[in-house]
Amino acid sequence: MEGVATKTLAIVLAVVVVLVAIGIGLYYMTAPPAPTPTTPTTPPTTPTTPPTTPTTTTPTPPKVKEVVIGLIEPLTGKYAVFGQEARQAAELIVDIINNELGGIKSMGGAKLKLVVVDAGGSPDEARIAAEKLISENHPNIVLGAYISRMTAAVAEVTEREKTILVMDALVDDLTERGWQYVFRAAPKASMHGASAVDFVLDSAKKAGVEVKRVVILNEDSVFGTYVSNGAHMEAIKKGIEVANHISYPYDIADFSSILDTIKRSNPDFIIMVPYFSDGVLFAKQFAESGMKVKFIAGAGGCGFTDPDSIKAAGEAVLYYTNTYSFNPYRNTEWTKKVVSMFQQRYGKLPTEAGGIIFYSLFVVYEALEKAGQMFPDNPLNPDNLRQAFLSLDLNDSNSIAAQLYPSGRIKFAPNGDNLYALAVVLQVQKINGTLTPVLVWPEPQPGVSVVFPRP
Amino acid sequence: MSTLLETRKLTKRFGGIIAVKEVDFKVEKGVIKGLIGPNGSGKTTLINCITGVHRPDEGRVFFESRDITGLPPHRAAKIGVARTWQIVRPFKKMTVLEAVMTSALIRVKDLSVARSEAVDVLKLLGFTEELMNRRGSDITLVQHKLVDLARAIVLKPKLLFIDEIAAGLRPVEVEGLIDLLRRVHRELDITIVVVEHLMTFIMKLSDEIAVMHEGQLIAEGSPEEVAKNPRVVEVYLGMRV
Amino acid sequence: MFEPTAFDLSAIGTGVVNGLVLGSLYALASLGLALIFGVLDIINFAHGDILMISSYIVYLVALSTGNPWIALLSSLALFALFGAGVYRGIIHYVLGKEPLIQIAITVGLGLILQNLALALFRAEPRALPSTLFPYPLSIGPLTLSANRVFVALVSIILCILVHYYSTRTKLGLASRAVAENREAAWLMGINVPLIYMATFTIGVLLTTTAAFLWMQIGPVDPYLGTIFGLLCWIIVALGGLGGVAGIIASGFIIGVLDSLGSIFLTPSGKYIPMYIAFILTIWFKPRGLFGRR
Amino acid sequence: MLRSLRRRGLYLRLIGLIVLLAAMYIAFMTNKYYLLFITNLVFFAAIVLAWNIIGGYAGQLDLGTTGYMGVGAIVSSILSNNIGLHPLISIILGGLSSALLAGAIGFPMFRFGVREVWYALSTAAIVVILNNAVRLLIGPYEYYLRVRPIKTYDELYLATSIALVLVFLLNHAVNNSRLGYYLKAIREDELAAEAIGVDTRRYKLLALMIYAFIVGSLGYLYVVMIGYFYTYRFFDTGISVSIAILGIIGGLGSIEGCLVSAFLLRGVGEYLRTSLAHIIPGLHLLLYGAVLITLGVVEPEGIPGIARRFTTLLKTTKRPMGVVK
Repeated sequence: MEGVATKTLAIVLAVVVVLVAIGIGLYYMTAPPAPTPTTPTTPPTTPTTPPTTPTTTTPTPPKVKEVVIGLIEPLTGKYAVFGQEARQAAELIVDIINNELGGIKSMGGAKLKLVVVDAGGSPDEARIAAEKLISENHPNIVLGAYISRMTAAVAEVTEREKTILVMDALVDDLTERGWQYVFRAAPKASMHGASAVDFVLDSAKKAGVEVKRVVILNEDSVFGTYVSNGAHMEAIKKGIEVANHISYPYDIADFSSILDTIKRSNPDFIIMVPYFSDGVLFAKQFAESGMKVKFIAGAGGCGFTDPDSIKAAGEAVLYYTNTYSFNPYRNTEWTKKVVSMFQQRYGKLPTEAGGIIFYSLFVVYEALEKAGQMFPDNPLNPDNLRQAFLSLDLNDSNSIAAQLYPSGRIKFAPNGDNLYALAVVLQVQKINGTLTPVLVWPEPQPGVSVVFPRP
Repeated sequence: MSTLLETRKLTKRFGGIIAVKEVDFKVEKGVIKGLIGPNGSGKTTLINCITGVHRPDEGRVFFESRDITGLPPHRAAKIGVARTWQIVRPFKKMTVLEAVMTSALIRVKDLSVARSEAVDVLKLLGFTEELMNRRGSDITLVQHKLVDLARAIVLKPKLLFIDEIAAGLRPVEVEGLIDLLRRVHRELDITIVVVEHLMTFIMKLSDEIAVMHEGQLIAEGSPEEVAKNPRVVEVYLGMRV
Repeated sequence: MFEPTAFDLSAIGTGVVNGLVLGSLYALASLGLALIFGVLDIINFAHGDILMISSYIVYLVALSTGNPWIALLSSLALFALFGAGVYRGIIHYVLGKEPLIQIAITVGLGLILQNLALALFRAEPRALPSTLFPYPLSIGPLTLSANRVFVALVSIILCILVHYYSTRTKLGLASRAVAENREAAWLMGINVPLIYMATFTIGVLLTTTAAFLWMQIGPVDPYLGTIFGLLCWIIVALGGLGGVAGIIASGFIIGVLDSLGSIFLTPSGKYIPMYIAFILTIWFKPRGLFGRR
Repeated sequence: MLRSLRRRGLYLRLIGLIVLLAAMYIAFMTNKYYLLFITNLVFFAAIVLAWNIIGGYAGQLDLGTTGYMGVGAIVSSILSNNIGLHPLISIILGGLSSALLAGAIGFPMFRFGVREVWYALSTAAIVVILNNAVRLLIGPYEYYLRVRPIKTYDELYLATSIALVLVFLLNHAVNNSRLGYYLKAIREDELAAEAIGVDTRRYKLLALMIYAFIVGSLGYLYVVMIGYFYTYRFFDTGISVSIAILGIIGGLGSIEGCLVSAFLLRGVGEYLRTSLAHIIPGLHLLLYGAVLITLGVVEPEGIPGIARRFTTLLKTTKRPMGVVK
C-alpha cells in the first residue's frame, strides 16, 4: 500500500506543478501588454490612456501624444550580456529625451514610449518576439537586435509591416538585401576588420617596428566571417602576408591546437574576432603557451576590452586592443554627459552594446524632429519617417547623435548605411594598478599613448 | 515416420565453456518428445542453436532434410520451427489478443483473419473474451506462459519447442496442461519437443525422451527405458523420479 | 576560408601531446559514468550536467574565497550529499527498469540541472580569473601550459587510484561482485543497496574532481554538460567496461582525435573524426575496444 | 491499408483534430504573434507524431530528428530556391533524400545490432557529425538561405495543419497494419518478435525510413516558418532530445498521447519561454525535466498511463463513464 501512497502523492505533485506553471503563464497572459521588466526609471507617460495607434490615418491630424519605440534585444541566452546593456542604454536615452529635451518638439513635445521585448538566443525566437512586439504594441520605430542573424529575422517582420528598423547589428549584408525601412548608424563588420589592420600598421610605423605576417582568427559565424574577411582584404591591400586564417566554432573550449598552428605560421601579429568567452579563453591560453608575437588586436565583437572580459581574463589581456563602434572618451559635451550619466545610474562604463544604442536612439530623435517639421500632418507614416531619416545630415555642431558618434558625422545612404561610419580602437592598459580600456586610435585620449609592440 | 529435425555434431561454446557438445538430436514427425536434464545441462542452448538464437560453433541442423544451420530466428519461424521461452517474454503493453495477432499476421496478411485465428487459438487454450483484452502487464505468470504458447501455436508450426512451461505450476494445473498439449498435438498436428526437468510431467506427456547431461546426450528412448537407464539414474540420483 | 594545415610532423607531435593532456581529463570525467553504468547498470544521461553544475560550484567558491583548495573540498562535500540524494530520490526508483525509462529520467535530471544553472548563473560562460599555474612550462622541445600538465598528471593519478580502489579495496571488490552478479552478491552477504549508493556517490565525486580540474583550464556555461555528456559516453563506449585502463586508453584516443581533428579539419569540424570513430566502434566492437564484459 | 483505417472512432478522432485545428485558428487568427505560436505547436506535434513511428511503435530511442530534418531542409530549400523546382516536388525529394540517408545509416546500425543507449547515442552523434560536416561544406553556421514560397501566416498555418493531419492519418494507418503490430512486438521484446517470425531488422529500418521521410519533408516547412535556413538551428541535439521527451511523455505508440503532450506540454512550455524568459530563462525546460522525472518514477507509460489510471479510478467508484478504450 505504501507504494500506492507515494505514487498518488507524486501524481498529485505533478498535477500541482503543471497547474502552477499554467497559472503563472495565465497570470502573465492577462498582465499588461508589455510583460518585459518595466523600467523603474521610465517617466510616467500617460499610463491611463490606452496605447494609441498613431499610424492609422485620421482626417484631422491630432497632436502626436507619444511615439512608441520598440527595442528587441537578446535579454536571455548566450548574448544576454549585450542585450541587457542595450536595454539599460535605451532606458537612459529615452529618459533624457523625454525629460531633459522635452520630447519631440516638432510634434508638440510628444514623449517616447519604450517597449522592450526579449529576442531570446535564436532567429526564430527573435522573429516571434518581433511579431509579438508589432502586433501588441504597434511601435513606430524598432531598434535591435545586436546579433546579426536575429536582426535579419526581425527585419523580415518589420519590412513586411513597413516599420522602420534601426539596427545595432553590424554584419554587412543586412543593408545589402534591398530592404526599404532599415537604417544603421554603426560601422559595419568588414570595416572593423579593416580598421584593426590599419591601426596595427599605423602604430607599427610610428613605433618603427616591422610587421609583415598576420594570422587571422574568427568564430565561424556570419559576423566573424565578415569581420575577418574585412581584415583579410585590408591586409592584402596593404601588402601584408596572411600566413593563416582560422575559423573556430562558437562553443570552442580549447585553443591548444589553434595556438600550435599559429606558432608554426610564425606571424608578427594576430587579428582575432573575439565575442566573449572565446576571447577570454584565447588570451589565457596564449599567456600560458609562452608564445611571443608583436601584437594581438581584436576586431569587432568586444571580447578583449569589455569590462566583463577584463574581469574574467585578468592580466592575460593586458595591452590587447579591440576595435569599437563607440568612443566613450570622445571629447564632446554629450559624450561626456551620457557616459557619466550611464556610469552613475548603472555603476559601470558603457561598452559597445550600449554605445551603439546611445547614438542610434539620438538619430531616431533627430529623425522624429525632422519628420515633424517635414510632414506635420502625418509625421509617423513609415514612408515619411524614411524620408526624414534620409534627409538627415548630422555633425557635431548640429546634433547630439553626431557628438556621440566616433566620426562626428552621420548621413545615411539609400541602403541605410552611414556614409561616415568609423570604428575606433581601445587598448587594455594598467592605470593606477587596475586594468582599464583606453582609447588609442585614431587619436589617443588625453594622457594616453598606445603601447606597441606588446611587451 | 520420417525425420523432421536432425542435428549433427552440434557444438556451442561460450568463452571457455562448452554448453553443447557434439549433440546428435533427432525428432521424428508426429511425436511428442521430451528433453530432460539437470539445470545447466545445455537443453535451452540446444534449442537456441536450432531456432537460430545462437549460431552453433560446429555441426549442422537439418529440418525436413534441409540445412538450416545459422538461419535467423524469423526465418526459422517462417519455415515452421516455433518455440516458447523458459523465462516468459511478454508483450506487456499489448493486449493478449494483439500479441497473438502479431504472430498470426506472419502467416496471414489480413487483420480480421489474423484476429479470428488468434481468438480461435486463445479459446483453445481456455482464454475468455475478457482475458483476451487484458494487457500483458495485467495477467498472471501462468497466463503469460499460455500466451507465449499461443503465440507459437498460431504460427501453425511443424515443430514446436516448449521450454520449461510447467515450472512453478501447481499439480492440478500441470494435469490440465498435459491435456492441453495433447489436444494441441492432436488437433493441430504439431510435433512437439518438451524441455523440462519436472520428471512426472514429461513422463506422462512424452512418447519418447532424450536426456542431456553436461552438454551431451546421454540417453534416448521411451519413458520406461530412460527411467531404467543407469546413467540417467546416476545423474538424477537424489531426485524423485 | 578553410585552409587545412600542411601535413607536418611537428604538428602531429604537438597535436598528440595536447590530445593526451586533454584525453587524461576526459578519461577522469568518464570514469564516474563508467563506474555507475558498470555497477548499477544505470544509463545516466545527466552525467555531463552533473559535471557542469559541479564546475559552477567550484567556480563560485573559488571566486568568493580566492582559494582553489577550499573550493575543491567544499564542492566535494556538497556533491557527496548531492550524489547520495540523487541516488535515493531518483536513481533508486529506476534500478533494473527499461533503458528507455532510465534515459528519460536522467535526461529530465539533466534538463533540470542545466536550466537551474541557466536561471541562476545566466548563459554567459564563466572562467576563473586566476588558475593554479598560469605560466608556460618547457619540457624539451615542447612548451606546454603548466596548468594543463598539472591537470593531466592529477587526472592520471586519480585514474590509477580508482583502479587500485576497484581491485584492492573491500568496497571496490564488493561493488565489482555486485556488477558481476547481483543475486550472488546478495547471497554472499553484501549489502547491495549500500554498494549502489556508495558507487553512485563515488561516481559523482570523481565527476566533481574532474570539474575542478576543468575549471583550471576552461570556461563553464550551462551547456557544458551537453558537450561533456556525449563525450563521456563515447569514451565509455570505446573503453568498454573492462576497467580503468580501457577508459584511460579511450580517453587518450578521443583526446588525440579531438586535437588532431582541430588541426587538420579546422576546429569547426573536429567532432567528425571522434564521432565516426565512436559509431564504427559501436558497429564492429560493440563491447568496446578494450571491453571484457 | 485504407480499409483498415475505417475502424472504430477514427473518423471521430480525425474530425476532432480538424475541429481543434480550426478552433485554434479562429481563436488566434487576428494576432500574428499567436498565429505563429500555434503554427509552431502544430508543426512540432507533427514532428512528435513522426517520431512516434520509430520511437513509439518500434521503441528505438532516436535522437536524430534534427539531423534528418536538416538534410531534408537543405535539399528541398536548395531545389526550390536555387533550382526553381515546384515546392511540393522539392519537399518530396527532400524527404526522400533524408529517408535515403536514414537507410544508409540504419542498415549497418541494425545489421550490427546497435540498440538501446547505443542507438540513442549513435543517432545523437550523427546529428553532431552532420552539423560539423555542413559547417565545413557550407561555411558559417548561420548560412542564410531565404525561402518564401508561402506568403502569409494563414497559409503557413494551413500547410502545417495539413501536414499534421497527414502524419496523424499515417500513424493510424501504421497502427492498424501488420507493420504496426510487428513494430510494437519489436518494441516489447525484440528477441521474442524475432522468434515468432518478425524480420526485426527489416521492419526497424522501414520504420526509420518512414520517419526520416516525414521529418525530412517537414524540414522545408520549418525553414519557411523560421524564414531562413540556419544550419546550427537544424542540426541541434537539444531539439532532438526535446522531441523524444515529448514522445516519451506522450506514451510510446499512443497517437492521442503524443498529440496531448505536444500541444499541452509544448504549448505551456513555449508560453513560459516567451513570456517569462527574461525572468527565469529555461523555465519551460525545467518543466519538461520535472514532468519527466515524476513520470519516470510514478507512471513510466506517460499520458496514456495516467488516462488509464483515471478511468479505472472512475470505474471503481462506479460512476457512469463515457467511452473507455
